[in-house]
Amino acid sequence: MDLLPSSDQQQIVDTIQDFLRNEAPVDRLREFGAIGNSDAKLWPKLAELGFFGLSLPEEMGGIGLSAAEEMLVFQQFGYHLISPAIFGTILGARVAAFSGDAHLRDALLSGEARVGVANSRGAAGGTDAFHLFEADEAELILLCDDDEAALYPRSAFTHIERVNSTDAVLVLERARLGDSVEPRVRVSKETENIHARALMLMGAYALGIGQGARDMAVEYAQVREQFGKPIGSFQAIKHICADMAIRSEAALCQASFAALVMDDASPDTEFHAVASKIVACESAIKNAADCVQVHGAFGFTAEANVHHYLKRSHVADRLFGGLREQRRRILTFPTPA
Amino acid sequence: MDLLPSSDQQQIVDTIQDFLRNEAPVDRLREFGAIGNSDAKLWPKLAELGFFGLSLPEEMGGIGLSAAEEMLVFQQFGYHLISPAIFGTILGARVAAFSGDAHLRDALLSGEARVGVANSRGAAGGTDAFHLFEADEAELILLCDDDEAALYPRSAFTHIERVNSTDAVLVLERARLGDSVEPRVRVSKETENIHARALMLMGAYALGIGQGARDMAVEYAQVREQFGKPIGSFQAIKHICADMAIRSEAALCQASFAALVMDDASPDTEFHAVASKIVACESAIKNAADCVQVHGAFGFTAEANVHHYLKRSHVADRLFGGLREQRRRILTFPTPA
Amino acid sequence: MDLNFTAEDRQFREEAREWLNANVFKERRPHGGQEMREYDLAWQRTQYDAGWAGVSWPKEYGGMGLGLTRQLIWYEEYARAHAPDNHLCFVGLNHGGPTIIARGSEEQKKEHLRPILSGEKIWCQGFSEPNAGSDLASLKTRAVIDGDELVITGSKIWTSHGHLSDMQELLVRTDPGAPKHKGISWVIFDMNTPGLDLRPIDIMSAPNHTHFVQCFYDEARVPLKNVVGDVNDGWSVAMSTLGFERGTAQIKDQIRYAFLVEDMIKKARDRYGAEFVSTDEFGARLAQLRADMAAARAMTYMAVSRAERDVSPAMASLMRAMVGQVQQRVRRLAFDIIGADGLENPEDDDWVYFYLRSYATTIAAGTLQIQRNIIGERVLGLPRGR
Amino acid sequence: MDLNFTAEDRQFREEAREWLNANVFKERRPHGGQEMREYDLAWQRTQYDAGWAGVSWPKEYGGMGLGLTRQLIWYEEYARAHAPDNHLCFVGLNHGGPTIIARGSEEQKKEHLRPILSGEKIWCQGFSEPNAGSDLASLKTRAVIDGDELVITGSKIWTSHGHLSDMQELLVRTDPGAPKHKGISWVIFDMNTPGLDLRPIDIMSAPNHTHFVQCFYDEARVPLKNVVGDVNDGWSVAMSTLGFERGTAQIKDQIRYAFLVEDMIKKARDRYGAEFVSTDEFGARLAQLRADMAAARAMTYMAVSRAERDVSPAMASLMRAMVGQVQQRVRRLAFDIIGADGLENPEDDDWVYFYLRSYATTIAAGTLQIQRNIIGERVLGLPRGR
Repeated sequence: MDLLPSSDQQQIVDTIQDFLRNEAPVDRLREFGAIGNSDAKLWPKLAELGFFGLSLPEEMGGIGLSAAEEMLVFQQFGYHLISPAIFGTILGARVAAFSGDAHLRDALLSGEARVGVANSRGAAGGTDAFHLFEADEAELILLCDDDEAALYPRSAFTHIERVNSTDAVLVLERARLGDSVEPRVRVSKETENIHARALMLMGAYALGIGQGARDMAVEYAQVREQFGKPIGSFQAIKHICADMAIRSEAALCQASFAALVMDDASPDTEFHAVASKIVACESAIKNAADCVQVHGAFGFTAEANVHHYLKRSHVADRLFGGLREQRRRILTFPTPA
Repeated sequence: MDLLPSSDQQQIVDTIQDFLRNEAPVDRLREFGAIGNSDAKLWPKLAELGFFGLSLPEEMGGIGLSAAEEMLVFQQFGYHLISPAIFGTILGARVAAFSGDAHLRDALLSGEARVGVANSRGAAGGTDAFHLFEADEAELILLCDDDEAALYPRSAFTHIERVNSTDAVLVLERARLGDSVEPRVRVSKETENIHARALMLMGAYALGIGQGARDMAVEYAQVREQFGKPIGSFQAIKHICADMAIRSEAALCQASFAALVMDDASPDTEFHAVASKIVACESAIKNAADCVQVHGAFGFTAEANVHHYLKRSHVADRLFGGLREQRRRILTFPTPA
Repeated sequence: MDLNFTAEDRQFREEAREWLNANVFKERRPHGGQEMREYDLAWQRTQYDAGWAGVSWPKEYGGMGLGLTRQLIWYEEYARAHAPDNHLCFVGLNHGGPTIIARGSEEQKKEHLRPILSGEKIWCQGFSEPNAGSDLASLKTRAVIDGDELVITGSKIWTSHGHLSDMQELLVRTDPGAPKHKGISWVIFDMNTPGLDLRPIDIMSAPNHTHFVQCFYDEARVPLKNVVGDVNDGWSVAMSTLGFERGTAQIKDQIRYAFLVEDMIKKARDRYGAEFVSTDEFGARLAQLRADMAAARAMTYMAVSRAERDVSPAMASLMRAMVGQVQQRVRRLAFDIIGADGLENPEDDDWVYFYLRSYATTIAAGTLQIQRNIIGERVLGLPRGR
Repeated sequence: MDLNFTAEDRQFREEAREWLNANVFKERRPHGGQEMREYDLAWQRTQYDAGWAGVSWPKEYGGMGLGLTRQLIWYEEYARAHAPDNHLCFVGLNHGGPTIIARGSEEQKKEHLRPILSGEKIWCQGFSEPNAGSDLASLKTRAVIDGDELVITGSKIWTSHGHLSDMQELLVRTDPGAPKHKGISWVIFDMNTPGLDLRPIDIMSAPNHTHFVQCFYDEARVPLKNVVGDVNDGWSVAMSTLGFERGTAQIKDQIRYAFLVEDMIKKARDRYGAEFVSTDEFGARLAQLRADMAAARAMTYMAVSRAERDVSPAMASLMRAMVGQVQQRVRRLAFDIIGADGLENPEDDDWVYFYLRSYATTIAAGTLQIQRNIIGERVLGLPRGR
C-alpha cells in the first residue's frame, strides 16, 4: 500500500512537467486570440511522447501503464490549464480502441485528429441540449454519460451557435444532438467504464488547478509587502494559504486513491471517482477564489493569471456533470469497502 | 426612521440590565441543582417592575409600550441566559389577555403562576409529540403555532417522561397532547398573531445569547496571553472576534427592524420576525462555537460558561421550529416591501 | 426606535417615485467604453436638469441639501425604480466634490462643483499605488513645488475608469522627510495634463473592457492653486470625506440585491420545477439569503441611525464586511442555480458577469482582512498586533 | 503507487478479523468514572492475553513489532469490527511507553513497559500548564534536585483522565535560567506520590463526568532515576515520540466516521421519508461528507505512505487540520438531522454527546490556528510573523 509515486512514475511526472513548463506556460493564456485550441498544437508532441495512449494496453497501441500514471499526467494538465480538449482526444482514443476501430484509434493516438467535448446543458435545455467545448475545428466530439461513451461527427449536431465562454480562452458553442443520429463509435459501460475514468481524470485535472492556484498565492504572499512585511507573514493571509494547502492535500490523496481503486477493478471505482471529482473541484474553486483574495485588486484584473484558474475551475466542476449531479450520484452507491 | 433606542427606551434597557446583572449573573448556572426553573424566583420581581406586561395595552393590565421595548428586554434575557420559561409566562399573559380571561391574565402578570413551553418534536414523533420545557412545576403550558396560541393545563399532556436535556440546566420532558383536550384559553392568529411575536422575541433572545458569547470571547482574548502577548493581538483570534461582532450587528439590526415592523402592523411582520429568528439563531450558534475555539481547552470544559451559551443557542434555534422549518416558512411569504 | 416618516417625508417619497418612474433609463447600461461614459453622463444630466441631482450636497453648491432620512428615501425609490447605478459619477459626487465642499477654496468650488453635478465631468481617484494598497499612507508619488506649480512624478494604480475621466483626486507626497501621514497633499488633477500616461487594466469579469488604469506621471505640472487644503495636509483632507457619505447610498444596493434574490427564487422555480422546495439545497440557500438580505438592509438603516447621532464611523465596518460577503454569496448562488449555463457569459445577461465582479466586494475599499482588523481593534478594542 | 497487499498481509488481515470479531466487547463503553477505567483495562488485557497488544511496539518489549502496513491493516479491521476506542490506554501506549522505549534506561523499560501493554496501569500526560497552552515550552512547573530526588512544585492542566491514572509523563523545569527549550526534564511520575492534589474538571459534553484534572504539585518528591533521558534534555525527549505514532491509528477514526456517515444517511431516510433526496439540504451535506470522508481516509493512507519514506512530519498537519474539521461537520450534521430531538442528550444514545465532544477536534493536540501556522510556515515556507 503506497499512495506516493514510484520512481518510474515520478520520472513520468518530471517529463510532462518539464514539457508543459516549456511549451505551455500559463502566461500563454494572456495573449488574446492565442486561445484554447492553440493547445492543440501540443497534441502531436504529446502523442509522440506517448501521453495519449499511456493507459491503453499495448495490444491496443498504447503504452500499457495504469490509471495511476494517467492520473498523475492529468494533474499536470490541470496545473498548466491545458485545454479541456485533452479529455476529448485521450478519452476519444480510448473509445475508438475499445470499440475496435483501430484505424480511428491510431489517428487519435497520433494527436492529429481533434476531438471536442460535449457537455449536457441539463435543466436548462432538455436532454438534447449541449455545450460543445473546443469543437469548432474538431472532426469528432466526445459524449460520455453513465451508460456509454461515444464519438460523434460534428455534423451530428444541429443548431450550432457560438457563445461567449465564461472561461474566455475556450471556444464554446451551443448545439443540439440531431434526431436518430448514430455515433461514429461507441463503447458501453459494461465493455469499459469510460465515464468513471472521465470523472476520475477530471478530479486529477481539478486537483492540478487547485495546486496551481495555491502555488501562485503562496508565491505572491512571499514577495508582496504591505506595512513593511511580506503579506504571508500576517496570519490573515498565512491561514488562507494553509487552508488552500489542506484542500489540495485532500484532493491529491483522493485522486491517488481513486486511480488505484480503478486499476484494482474494484466495485468502488465509480464511488471513488465521483468522490475525487467532488473534492478536487471544490479545492480548485475555493483555492482560486482565495488566490484572488490574496492578490487583492491585482487578483481581480485580467492581467494576473488568477482569473484563469478561477474560470477553469468552474469548467472542471461543470464538465461531465456539476456538483449537484455528482452529489446525487454519490448517494446512489452502496457503502464502499 | 431610527433603529437606535430612544432615551426612554435606553432607560428600560439599563433597568433590566442592572437587575439581571445583580440577580441573575451567568455564573449562577455553574451550580448544579440550582438550575432552570430557579429563575422563576425572579418572576415576581420582574412582574413588579412591569416587565411582564410591557407591551400589553393598559386596558389589559399592561404598561402599554410597544414591541420595540419588548424586543430590547428579551435581548437582555438572552444575554443573561434567563430560562426560556420566560416565553411561557410573558406570552402566556398575552394569550390570557387577548382571550379575555382577565383573572388568568392578572395571575400571570403577577409572576406567581408558572408557564412551561411546549415544542413540537416534529419529524421525530408525529403531530402529537412534544418536548415540554421548564414545565415540571408549571400549572400551564404554552403551545404556539402558525394558527393559534393556547395555554393548556399540564394535565392535558400524557406519557410525560423526564429526559436529559442537552442544555442541562433546563428541565426537559417528553409528552403527548391528549386526544380531544381543550386548552384553558386560546387566541387565533387573526385575533392576535402571538406566533409571529414569539419568533420575533426569540430572535431578540438569540441576539442576546450571541452578544454574550461575543463579549465573553473578546474579554478572554484581551487577558489571556500566549507567546508573550494577549491572544487577541493575533489576527487568527482577532478576526474570529470580528466575525462574531459582524454577526451580532446583523442580528441586532434585524431584530430592531422586525420589532418596528410589528409595531407598524405591516403585512411584512411575519417575514421579518422569521428573518430575525434565522439570522439571530445563526449568530448565537456560531458565536458560541467561536467562543469555545477562542477559549481553547478551557472553552471545552464545564467550568467555563461558554458551553451554556452554546447549548442555549441550540435551544433558541429549535424552539418554535428549527432552521429547516423557518427556511420553509420564509420562502412562503410574498416579496416584502 | 421608530420607523415612521413625517407627512412631508411621505410627500417627498411620492414625488421622487413619480419622477423616477417616468424618467429612469430603460436601456441596459453598457459594461465599458465611451458608451458607458455617455450613458452615465446623460443620466446624471437628466437628474440635474430636473432638480434631482446631489441629494447629499448642500443647496448652496447646487445640491438638494437633503437630510439623511430624505436621502434614504431617495435611494430607496431609486432602487425600486431600477434606476441605473452611475458608477462613473461616483467619485465626483461622493469623494471629489464633497472634499472640495469641505476643504476647497471659493475658487475651487466655483470651478469644479457644478460640472460634477450637472453631468459634464467625470472624476476618478488617484490614491492607491503599486506598493501601497492596504497601506495607503505609504504612498510614494512625488510632487515638487516649482514656482506656482507642482511637478508630479510617480504612479497610481487601481484607478477605476481613469481612461474615461476628466479630473482626478490625487494624493501626492510633497514632503518626503516628514512622517508618512504628514507629507501628503490632496490635488485636483486634470487628466489632460501633459506628462500623464495611462496603461489600461482589464478586469476578469469583462476581459475586453478596460476597467482600471494605471497612471504614470512624468513631471506632470499642476498649478499650486489646485491643492485642496494646505500643502502637506492632504491626509486630513482625504480623511474629511470619509464621513461625508454616511451610508445612505448603500440602501440602493441592499434593495437591489433583495430584488435579485427574489428573481433567483423565481428562476430556481422555473428551472427545477414545482418539486423545488425550501429543503432543497438551493432552496435552503435562497431562504437564508432572503433573511440575510433583510438584515443587510436593516444594517443600512442602522448605519444611518448611527450617523444621525454621530456614532463612531468604525461601526460602519460591520455593515461593509457583512454586506460584501452576503453580496458575494448571492452572486455565487445565482451562478450555481443556472448550472451548466454558467459556462456562458452572454452579452445580454449579467448573471455570470456580476458573479465574477462580486470578487471585488471583499477587496474594494479595504479588503475583508483590513475590515476585520478595524473591527477587532477599533470596535472591539483588541490590541494591535503589528 | 500501489494498493496491493502481499499474501502474508492478507493472511494477517484474516487472522486479525477473526480474532476481533470473536472478542470485541459488545457492551457500550461508559462515558466516565471507574467503570470506564475498568472497561478500558479489561479490553487492553483481552488483547494482551491473546497476543494482539502493542501493534507498533517492538517485539523485545512485548509488542507485535508490526510494520506500518500491518499496523494499518490491524486498525482497519479494528474499526470494521467496531472495537472500542480505549482512550485511557492511549497515553501509555502511544506517548509514555514509546518515549521510554526510545530514551529510557534498561531499568525504566523493565519497570514500566509491560504494565502498560498488559492493561495494568493507566498513564496520563502532564504537559500543558494554565499559562502555557499553545506555547508549551514556556512551562513553569519547577523541579529542584535534592539529593537523589526531584522536588516538584507547580501545576499542570488539561490532564485527561488524571484521576483514573496510575502514572504520568511529566514535563518540569529543572533549570529556570536556561533558554525556554533547554531547562526542561521528562519525568515518570507516580500519581500516588504525596504532595499531589487533583482538581477535577468536567467537560461540556458530559457535565457530570470528570474528564480533565488540574494537578497541583506541592513539593512532590520523585526519585531522580525517574528522569528519562538527561536532566534538562526533556524537550528533545518529548519531541522524540512525536514521530512514533506515524498516523496508522488514525485510520480507525476515518473508518468509524465513514460508517457514521452511512448511519446518518439511513437515519435521514427514515426520518424524512422516501422523498428525501440528494438535492435536499441534508442530502447535499451527506453527499459532500461521503466524499470528504473518502478523502480523509485517503489522507491517512498518504500519511502512512509518507511515513514509510520519512517525509517531513509537518505534512501530517494537513491531515490533522482537515480531519478535525470534517469530523466536526459530521457531528454537527448528525445533530441537525435529528432536529428537535437534539435538545435531548440521552444516556443510551451518543449523537448529542459526540456532537458536543467534537468541539475538541479543532482544539486538542494543537488548535486549528496553531496547525495553520505550522502549515503556513513549515509546509509552505511562509515567513514567521511574530
